[in-house]
Amino acid sequence: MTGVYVVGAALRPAGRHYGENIDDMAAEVLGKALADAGVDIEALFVASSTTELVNRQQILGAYILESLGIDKIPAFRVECGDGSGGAAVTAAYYALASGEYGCVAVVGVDKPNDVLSNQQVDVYAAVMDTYFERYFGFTPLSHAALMAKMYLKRHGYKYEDLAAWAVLMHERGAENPYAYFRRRVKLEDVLSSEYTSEPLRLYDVAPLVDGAAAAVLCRDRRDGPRIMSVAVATNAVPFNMRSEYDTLYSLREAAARAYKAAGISPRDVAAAEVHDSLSIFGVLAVEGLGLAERGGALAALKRGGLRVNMSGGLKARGNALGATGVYQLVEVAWQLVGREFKRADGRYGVVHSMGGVDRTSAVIVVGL
Amino acid sequence: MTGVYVVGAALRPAGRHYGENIDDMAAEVLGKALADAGVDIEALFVASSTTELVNRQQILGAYILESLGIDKIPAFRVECGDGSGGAAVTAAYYALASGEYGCVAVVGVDKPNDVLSNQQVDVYAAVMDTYFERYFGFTPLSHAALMAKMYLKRHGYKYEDLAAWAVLMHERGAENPYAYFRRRVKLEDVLSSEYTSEPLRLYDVAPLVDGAAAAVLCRDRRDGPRIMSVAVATNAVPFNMRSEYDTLYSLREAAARAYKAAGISPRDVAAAEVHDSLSIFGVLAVEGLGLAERGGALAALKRGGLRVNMSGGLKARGNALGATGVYQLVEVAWQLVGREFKRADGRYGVVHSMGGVDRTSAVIVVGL
Amino acid sequence: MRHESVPMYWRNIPQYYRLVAKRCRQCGAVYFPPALRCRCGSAELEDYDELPHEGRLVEYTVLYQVGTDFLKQKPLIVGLVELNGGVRAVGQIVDAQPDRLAPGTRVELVFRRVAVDGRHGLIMYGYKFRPVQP
Amino acid sequence: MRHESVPMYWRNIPQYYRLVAKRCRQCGAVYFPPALRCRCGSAELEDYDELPHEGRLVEYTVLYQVGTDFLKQKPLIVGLVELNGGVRAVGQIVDAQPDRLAPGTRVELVFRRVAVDGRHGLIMYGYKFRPVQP
Ligand SMILES: [Zn+2]
Ligand SMILES: [Zn+2]
Repeated sequence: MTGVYVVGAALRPAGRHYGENIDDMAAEVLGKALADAGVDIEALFVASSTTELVNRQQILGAYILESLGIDKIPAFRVECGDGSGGAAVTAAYYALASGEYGCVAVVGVDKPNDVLSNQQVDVYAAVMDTYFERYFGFTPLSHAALMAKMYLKRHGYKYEDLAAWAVLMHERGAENPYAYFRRRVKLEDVLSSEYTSEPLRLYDVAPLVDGAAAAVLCRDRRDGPRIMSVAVATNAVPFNMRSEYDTLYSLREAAARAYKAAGISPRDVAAAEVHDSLSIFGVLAVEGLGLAERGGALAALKRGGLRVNMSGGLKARGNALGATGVYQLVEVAWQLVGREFKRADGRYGVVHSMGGVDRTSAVIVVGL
Repeated sequence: MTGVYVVGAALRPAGRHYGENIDDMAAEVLGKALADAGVDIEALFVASSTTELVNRQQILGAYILESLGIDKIPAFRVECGDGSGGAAVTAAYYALASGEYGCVAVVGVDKPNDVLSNQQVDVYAAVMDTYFERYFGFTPLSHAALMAKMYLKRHGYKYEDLAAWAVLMHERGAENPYAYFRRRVKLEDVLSSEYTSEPLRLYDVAPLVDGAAAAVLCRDRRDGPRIMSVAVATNAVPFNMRSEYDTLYSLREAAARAYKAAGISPRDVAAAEVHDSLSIFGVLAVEGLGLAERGGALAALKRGGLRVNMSGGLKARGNALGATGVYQLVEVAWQLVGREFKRADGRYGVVHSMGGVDRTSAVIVVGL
Repeated sequence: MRHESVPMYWRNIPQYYRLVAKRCRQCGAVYFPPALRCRCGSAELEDYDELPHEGRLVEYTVLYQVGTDFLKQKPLIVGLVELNGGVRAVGQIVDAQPDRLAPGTRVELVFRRVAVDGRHGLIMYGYKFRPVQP
Repeated sequence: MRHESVPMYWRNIPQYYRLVAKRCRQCGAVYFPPALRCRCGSAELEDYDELPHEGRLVEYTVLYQVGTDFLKQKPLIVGLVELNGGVRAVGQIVDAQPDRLAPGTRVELVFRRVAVDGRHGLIMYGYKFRPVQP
């Protein structure tokens, strides 16, 4: 397999960007990534979850390219809900590995704040089974809450143990210039915040943010971190038929494949960004990536041994939905080389991008 | 480049399928294609345009796989509006050519009839620029009408010449068991039908149909027609800034690349399916593919020399939006081998899949 | 934001009203939501409308952040229920006080209004669960 | 079906109300809709609100199949207009009888209601064109 390298990237601070259209917001960050890379691209992969449901814009890539005056190159939108970012990076990787292209870009963009917060719940619920889950009012939050309750019970934790996740993420976010929340919080803040779906509270739910991130990927160039492997897996079992509720099946499968293809083990991971759209998913992702033993993530967190989400995760950086996976890729790549973030203590990093409640996961291994 | 082969396929008759959910409709046709191919797939590519705007379902692939009990394999949705089909086939092609997979499937599905016809206009308008076209009420139809008027004037045609397109498509559709319209029409029927956007009339507009189509693609297997090349191109110039209104820029670029990569010329094409969502687009596509000279498609049609859209095209088979490109691929593959359709008089076929008003085109060359 | 299109609601009424599932003729596995093919490989699945309407709560949550169609019903109690015989379903729990619920609470299926569609004025119904009074 | 979100409308008001474009500081090319980068390669684009408000019709059509927000205004006349100086725009043509329009008809920009948002009750405005009486 030929190598694929991250040769340029740019991030937009996550937030509420009421003043910009979705295509322009993507074009702005893509333009910066292209300038950072200093190469021309031959194709564009767009990761977006809300472009249709919020902005009613299909074929988004064409409008992004229009804004940049880049004509003729192909543009593909890849959608896997809030896991669109990892899926789009994977599709871009295949396009490069096929030999068809030398350099392509992935841009992730979403603008959930173009609608009001109750409508955001409607939009985010589109990752659920539309006929048998969304119809009844279920959301990613309700199902995450059920999983959280079962996880905490099974492994002998209290809610306070889970609340430590939000505290840690806010600590990390305070150091990330692109994060939406850049302030520390105390355990009491988390514990006294309102219930969103008990046992989960406000601080267990990552804020939906407007965000855009771009990475330029090239084949056979060695001036940047290397994407060692990508793997995507679907969990085709409906929520009510799951065997276990304290594990992420899609991640378990994708992680096994990605580690194997990269030839590394969890022990080699020095930087990791996981999909903590809900705190419990972050905890399960740490275990799914093998960075803690099953049921052991919160104990590891308590011991202070968790080197994940140095960005602050979705919890503090913000959940930019389809753009999130692209943020994560750039964050891990930059952590490995010590750009914008403190340099990671090792040569390998890993990204976990998830769509829906354990419906699909992408795992990307990045190495120096 | 390693070869990619169409080793199995299935089509759903286009129509109004009120009784089925979108995931089940896709699963049904995918199951048939898998049985036809007799192989297991390692990944799924989903082409759908309306899954979000009509059915509010993201991550559609996971729910299709759930219905078939196929766990773990990756699923990607690729969206380029009504050009999603060609784009998804292209992404699948890259995944195979990368060496990552031996066999994958592409399934296209859309259910525009889950909403009323005025709402269908809203949905289809999402391919337009959401801020500067859709906002003002413009639709693919209004812009196609402007192009039709300019094309007819420039090349000295009357509307009657264009009306012959619908007559020909209905003639072809009558022979296609999967077509929505299976009856011939007379020129007078077309000429007396109501205006939809003058000069275009009801018969110039392809009906939006519920449809699903699937193809199983394998690398290095020789028991089926071969995908010789795929190419996608974007036209990044907004409608009002176009240099010409009587040509499809995205198609011109994609066709040049696809022909070159396949090593064939338009003269070699024995079967072609083009995106005639509006009759004028079909005419321009014939010219864009080099199957008639510029301005010469309607003259060729009059002479009886047009061997395109033996399926009846979008006009008669129906426009299943994102599924259309997958229908087209299967139709061309089957025409080359004489399955379900009359056998084409040659070894090469070509598919044109378009998203929006000349915003993106995919061209796929198929050969024996 | 609209909740459902009319055909989407109409075609799922057997499932929404009576929990009609699919059962594999080969191995007997039951699928709710209905599937087209069994994980055993068989495509011979038949309609199965005899799922028990009683069961026990496995776990539940009280959901306060709801979509626009559910604002008036807020909060929703959402429960994972194991029906007698072992098939599980997720449903709203109604006529219940959250602090009296616990894993193991006996529940039964009831038929209730789910939401009102803003555009069509269509009232949509479906199954929910309620605790069985001991 | 909702037409627009409020921020989406609000942020494009300069374009909708006054046809504010972008102009390249390097080569002078004008972009409407506004672009971020010029096809000459320059990223130095400035706001340009001096597009002429008069021009001539290049071509037009009468659109009968319209979306839900436009049912009351049906049919719409949609025209491609070349503004004096050469920049083109597409807009609705109002105060006009279709059979009196032709390529070359002189038109001017007017400010009109575009649609009413069903959910927010927001009235959305924008430019349209009308024939200039000779
Ligand atoms: Zn079975
Ligand atoms: Zn310039």
